[in-house]
Amino acid sequence: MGTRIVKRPKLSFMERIYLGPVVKGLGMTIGHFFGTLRDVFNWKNKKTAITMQYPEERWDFKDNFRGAPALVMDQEQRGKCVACQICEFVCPPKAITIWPTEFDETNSVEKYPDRFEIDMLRCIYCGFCEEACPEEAIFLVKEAELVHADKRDFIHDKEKLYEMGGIRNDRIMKWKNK
Amino acid sequence: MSDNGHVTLTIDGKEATVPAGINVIEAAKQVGIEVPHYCYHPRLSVVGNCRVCLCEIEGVGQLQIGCNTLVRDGMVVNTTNERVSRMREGVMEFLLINHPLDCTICDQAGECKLQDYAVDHGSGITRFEFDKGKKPKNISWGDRVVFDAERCILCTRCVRFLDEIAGTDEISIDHRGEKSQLVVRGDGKLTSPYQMNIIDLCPVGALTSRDFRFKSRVWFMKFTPTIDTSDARGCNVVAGTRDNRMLRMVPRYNPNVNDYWMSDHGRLHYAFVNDEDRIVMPTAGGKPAPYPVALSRAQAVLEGARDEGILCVASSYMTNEELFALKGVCDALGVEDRYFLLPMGEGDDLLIHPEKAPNARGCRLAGFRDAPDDWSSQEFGALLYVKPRELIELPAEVIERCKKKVVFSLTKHASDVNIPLTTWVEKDGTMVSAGDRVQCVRQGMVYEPTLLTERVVLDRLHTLLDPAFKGASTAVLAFQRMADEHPALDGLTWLSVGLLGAKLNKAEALA
Amino acid sequence: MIQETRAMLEFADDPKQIELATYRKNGGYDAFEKALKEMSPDDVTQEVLKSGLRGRGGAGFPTGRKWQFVPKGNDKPKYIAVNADESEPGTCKDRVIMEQDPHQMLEGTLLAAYAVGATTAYIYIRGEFQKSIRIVEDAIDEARAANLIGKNILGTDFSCDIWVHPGAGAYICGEETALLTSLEGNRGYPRIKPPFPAVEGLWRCPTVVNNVETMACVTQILRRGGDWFAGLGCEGSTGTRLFCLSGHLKRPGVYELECSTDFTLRDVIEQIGGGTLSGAPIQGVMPGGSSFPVLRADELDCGFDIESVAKAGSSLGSGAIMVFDDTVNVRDVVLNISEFYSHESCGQCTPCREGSDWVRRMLKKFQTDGPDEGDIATLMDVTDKMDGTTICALAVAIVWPVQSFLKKYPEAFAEKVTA
Amino acid sequence: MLFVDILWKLLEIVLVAAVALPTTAALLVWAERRVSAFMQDRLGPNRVGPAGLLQPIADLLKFIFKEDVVPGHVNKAIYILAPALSLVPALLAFAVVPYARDMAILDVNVGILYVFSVSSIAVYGITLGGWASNSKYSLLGGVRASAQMISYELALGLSVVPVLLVTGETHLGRIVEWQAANGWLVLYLFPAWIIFLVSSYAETNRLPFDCPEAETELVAGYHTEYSSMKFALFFLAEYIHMITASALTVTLFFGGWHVPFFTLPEGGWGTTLSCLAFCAKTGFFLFLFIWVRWTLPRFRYDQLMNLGWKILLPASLGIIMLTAGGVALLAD
Repeated sequence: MGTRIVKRPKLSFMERIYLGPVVKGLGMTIGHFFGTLRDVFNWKNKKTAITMQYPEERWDFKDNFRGAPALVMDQEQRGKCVACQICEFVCPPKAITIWPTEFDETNSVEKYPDRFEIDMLRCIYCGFCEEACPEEAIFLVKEAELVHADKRDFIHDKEKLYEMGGIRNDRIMKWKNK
Repeated sequence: MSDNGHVTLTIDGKEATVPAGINVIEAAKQVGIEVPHYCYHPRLSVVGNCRVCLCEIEGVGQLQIGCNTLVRDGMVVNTTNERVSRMREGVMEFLLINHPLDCTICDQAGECKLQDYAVDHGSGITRFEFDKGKKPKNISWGDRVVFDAERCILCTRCVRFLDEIAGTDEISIDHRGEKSQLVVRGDGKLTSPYQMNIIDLCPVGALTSRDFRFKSRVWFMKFTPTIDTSDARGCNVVAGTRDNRMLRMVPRYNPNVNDYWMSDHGRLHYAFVNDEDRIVMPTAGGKPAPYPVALSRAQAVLEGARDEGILCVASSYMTNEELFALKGVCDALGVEDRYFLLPMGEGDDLLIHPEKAPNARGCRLAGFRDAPDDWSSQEFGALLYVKPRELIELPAEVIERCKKKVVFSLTKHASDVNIPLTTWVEKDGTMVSAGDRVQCVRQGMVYEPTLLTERVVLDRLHTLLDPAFKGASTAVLAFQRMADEHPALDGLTWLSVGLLGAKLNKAEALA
Repeated sequence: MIQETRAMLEFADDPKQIELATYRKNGGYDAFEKALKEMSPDDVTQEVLKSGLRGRGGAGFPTGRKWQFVPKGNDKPKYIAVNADESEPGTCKDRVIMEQDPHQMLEGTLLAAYAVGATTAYIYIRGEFQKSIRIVEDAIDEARAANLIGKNILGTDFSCDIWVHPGAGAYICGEETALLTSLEGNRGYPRIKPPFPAVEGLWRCPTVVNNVETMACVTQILRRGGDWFAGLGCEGSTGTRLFCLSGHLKRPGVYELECSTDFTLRDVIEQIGGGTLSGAPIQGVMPGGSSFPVLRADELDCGFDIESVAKAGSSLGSGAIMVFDDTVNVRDVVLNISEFYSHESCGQCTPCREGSDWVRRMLKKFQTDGPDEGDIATLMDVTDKMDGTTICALAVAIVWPVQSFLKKYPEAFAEKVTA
Repeated sequence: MLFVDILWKLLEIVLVAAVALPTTAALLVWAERRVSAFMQDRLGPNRVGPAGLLQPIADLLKFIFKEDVVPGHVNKAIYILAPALSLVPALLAFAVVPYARDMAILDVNVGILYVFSVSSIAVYGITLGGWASNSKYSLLGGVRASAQMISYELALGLSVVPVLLVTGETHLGRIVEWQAANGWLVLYLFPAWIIFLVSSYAETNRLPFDCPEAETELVAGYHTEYSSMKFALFFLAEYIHMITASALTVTLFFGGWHVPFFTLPEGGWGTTLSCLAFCAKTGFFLFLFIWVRWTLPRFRYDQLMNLGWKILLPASLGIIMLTAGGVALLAD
């Protein structure tokens, strides 16, 4: 490694006096200043301000947005989860815990989660659970703002998860054709 | 060349010398090649209906099934070439076309041969575009076995097990062709005391255990090789635990004891391990006390009763190490009356043993005497009692005749000092099973982190009584110390006992 | 003009032939008596070997060789099982013998029992053949009364009893090992071979399983001599055979013919069967029953013997020559065949149990909708994987006709069916 | 002096020092955040009150309610004294500024000298704050502040000398009146104004000369260890310094309360208008402070010293010579 000497460009007098660029810089910032000011007064409907006014304006999440995981129900409002525990297995931070149980013998579907908990303080929104779910029962919904005053509220239980997930119209229906 | 009843053959280019009379699957196993199979089982007759063990035998035109092809000298077997794998892929495809996509709710998932072979030998895609066949699901075959006809691949292992091993011949096949379905004769409920073995035998999830059903996926579980302690047979088992709770036991192959099987009674004999009522802290005078407090109280009780005599009653559920630790305590106190309790029941010719406790022989080895049928009306200053976990108890009047009591028990027991017991899956140790075999139990879980095993507790008590005494730090060392002391264990080491157990040296000493 | 050579059917047209007296008057049981008194068991086997008789059940295994496989000097009892479970579509020859000349079969059975040293013979008759069962049972009673069956037959040391066992209606019980399992009282499941029945058959004892027609041939061989039998027909297909002509023919029926390379399969169909009933051109022929490959109309000019037909790509099998003219839809034919076999699959081996039904469903789809792209290749691959991967040959009985129909009538499966 | 006059003076002091200046400073904080946001295409705080105008009050509440941490390792007395020492001179300096026609809290002859002497004290607050915090960041910030202020004090002082030369006055009110009569001084002394402006930025520790704070190097410089109201006092002091500096610039170079091309009416209305004119001009320079801050990057410390000693000092000396020469020539 040799040393390379970088030659500094020789500055002209005007450059050295520095005032010119200062004025230029001031011109630029004031331009933006007035641009944004114009936005505030809604003048000419041209947008300079790029920031979003969050609670009023919200980001339009894309469909593949990875928000909080939630459980979904089929068209007949029955939970799709069969408590196979694969999500529990793949979950990298071990945020998911499932307690499976079974229906009585007369039911066409044998297994369902008795309790299903996702600890949102552990969840890293990786989407592995959605990826792994063979029943298409767990999805990362567009819910990203989880605010609770109590830590325990961050453990989403089955009811909360189904409430968040809602109904999903889908081909896969474990209750049908069984 | 063949000699001494051995033949030499080539399997996948590997030369192997194997005993004559075995089949290609077993021969391949000996050279470390796994030939997939469903219907074949080493202890059941060969029916050759799954067709997944197809191998190419050079010189034979058609592919042959490995289970029904006996090795011959000079035979050249291919188990993996293109022709074999194509046909095997075909068989896997046939097996899977009508198999329901139940892996999500199937208890077998994770230890399912169909999954394993589908990954290893299947094509990974399906060309079957029709609706899968429908068969009844979730059929109860009595209160232990649940049957799912859709998942069944009709390997007939269960049929043959009940016919050939258990001898009850309860299952048969109804209908034919793709409608074939297993049925249980009579009222559709199994009666065999060995029926749950068919759950292990079932290579797929068609037969599941009512007891273990949906409790846990197997990949979350921890498996510990240990033995069954429901009777003196000491069937080798694998105990499955999760989150420090015992979930199931399945038999572990040991040709000298239980082969591949175990009785249902032994298999279901673990509920007390997870019992919520178990005590997790010693009590002294009815109040919770940490171990040191409880032990010094026990020391005071026992030493105070030395003159009036102490009755020591051991449990035949204890390990040898614990029994020797108890023996040490008795020696230090000069206890004369040392007995143990042994529950008896019914036995059969196969695996069920009439002695319903695992270690009566160990008790005798440690110098405890069988409890008399009628206890003398002698009064004692103190009772040192390790309570057997079930089936048998010391008669109440005997307990009453002792002024003070130090009791080890699983659940609460009225006494001056009550010390919690641990179960056999919570500790390492050895037991002496029927046939005078020394076998190991191994720790698979911890019921409560604060619990100490009886061996440690008794050794500490011994140290309190005799400050010169120093207990062994681990069960392995305790066993070694015991083996050095006792002629019947002479020459045995923890390693030589190993997974399959070892015979006692001087068995007659125990008779 | 091809002529029938009647040996087995010589007296079949006589309704009295089923009676022992008539049968004896026509020379019946003479050969048996002669063999019993003058020949050793080995001589009988040698005579059959000399005749070149091949099993008439379809596989064509030399009968004498099969008998030789029975281990000698074994103190286990030995058995004869006569396979009269004639269930193959298109085959109806055994029934003719049983119903019109039952003693001929019984005599052959006794000869075979004498040759291998068996003391018991079972005739496993298809359950639906109620008339055959009755006639054969009557014939056995008559023969037993005449001391031709039973203890110390005709005053010799040889004892042999014959029992009729009606089947319960499963096609698979015509397979020899399944027949034995069924005889034992179990589900008619074929068994894995080895061990072969001749070594370990009925109740794990040596057992010879032969077809009804084979037994009738044995009678003829011993009656007229092995040389006479070998002199009929042609090399590899000696003696006479019963052929069941069926399908769209003017004169369907059972005919006793010699095999020959001098005339062709087409000649037989046209001269014996009289050509198609409607006069429409022949579309295809299944020369060995429904379980063997089909021959197109232009492939019929092959010699009329086992080797020639095999060279043409099919087999004479059990001699059931089924002819269909061009008025039928090939898709219906092949679907019908696959429906039969998938219905009759015993369900033991995976490829047959699952594959037969899959094939049936694919062919059903071909028939109603026509194949999608790649379907034909899938079907060929699936049937390939059923071929030779099962215990018995029932899977093959699906594979061969289906594959041959797909290969030989590609135009019939070329396009989708439009409503 | 009449009792009423004393009362009036006291009221004036209270109004200016306790109401007007802090309020302006608070508004300035708000303006700083809004303007900087606008220049960065953001909107800035607009939640509290209309257009976020109540944000400074929210900030103040926050400062009040925050925990007042006094680190254990500080020199407690000086640590507490320093913020006050920083704020008081800023308020004092404003006393002589004529914020309207004939209006100033303190009417002294040597106004300009008073300003320099008082504002020089401000450096103690910062230096002592830095030193008393007993932390390396704070100490470095304090050292830098004292060195920087001493350096630029020179240029600042020298750049005012031409004003004195031209007007011949040290009374700020009369300097303004001179300008009202003869035209704004910036027209005569443009280079001196430039030097004054640059130096005043340096004196108030504003960008591009905020080396004493220099977040990226010194965390927060001299007030690293300060929190709650003590930090708020430093904060306030900085903004009041800005106001004072702007007011002085207006007074010395931009005609103070004078409105060009317009004759102020006599009486109360004229005074009010003059005050508004003064406020408007000061407002512009305050805006300039903010504007410059969000435009120019911070000088490196050696560049800062170079600029002060090697350029501004000689330049201001040169300007004095020229002005003196010019005044001498024109006087003749």
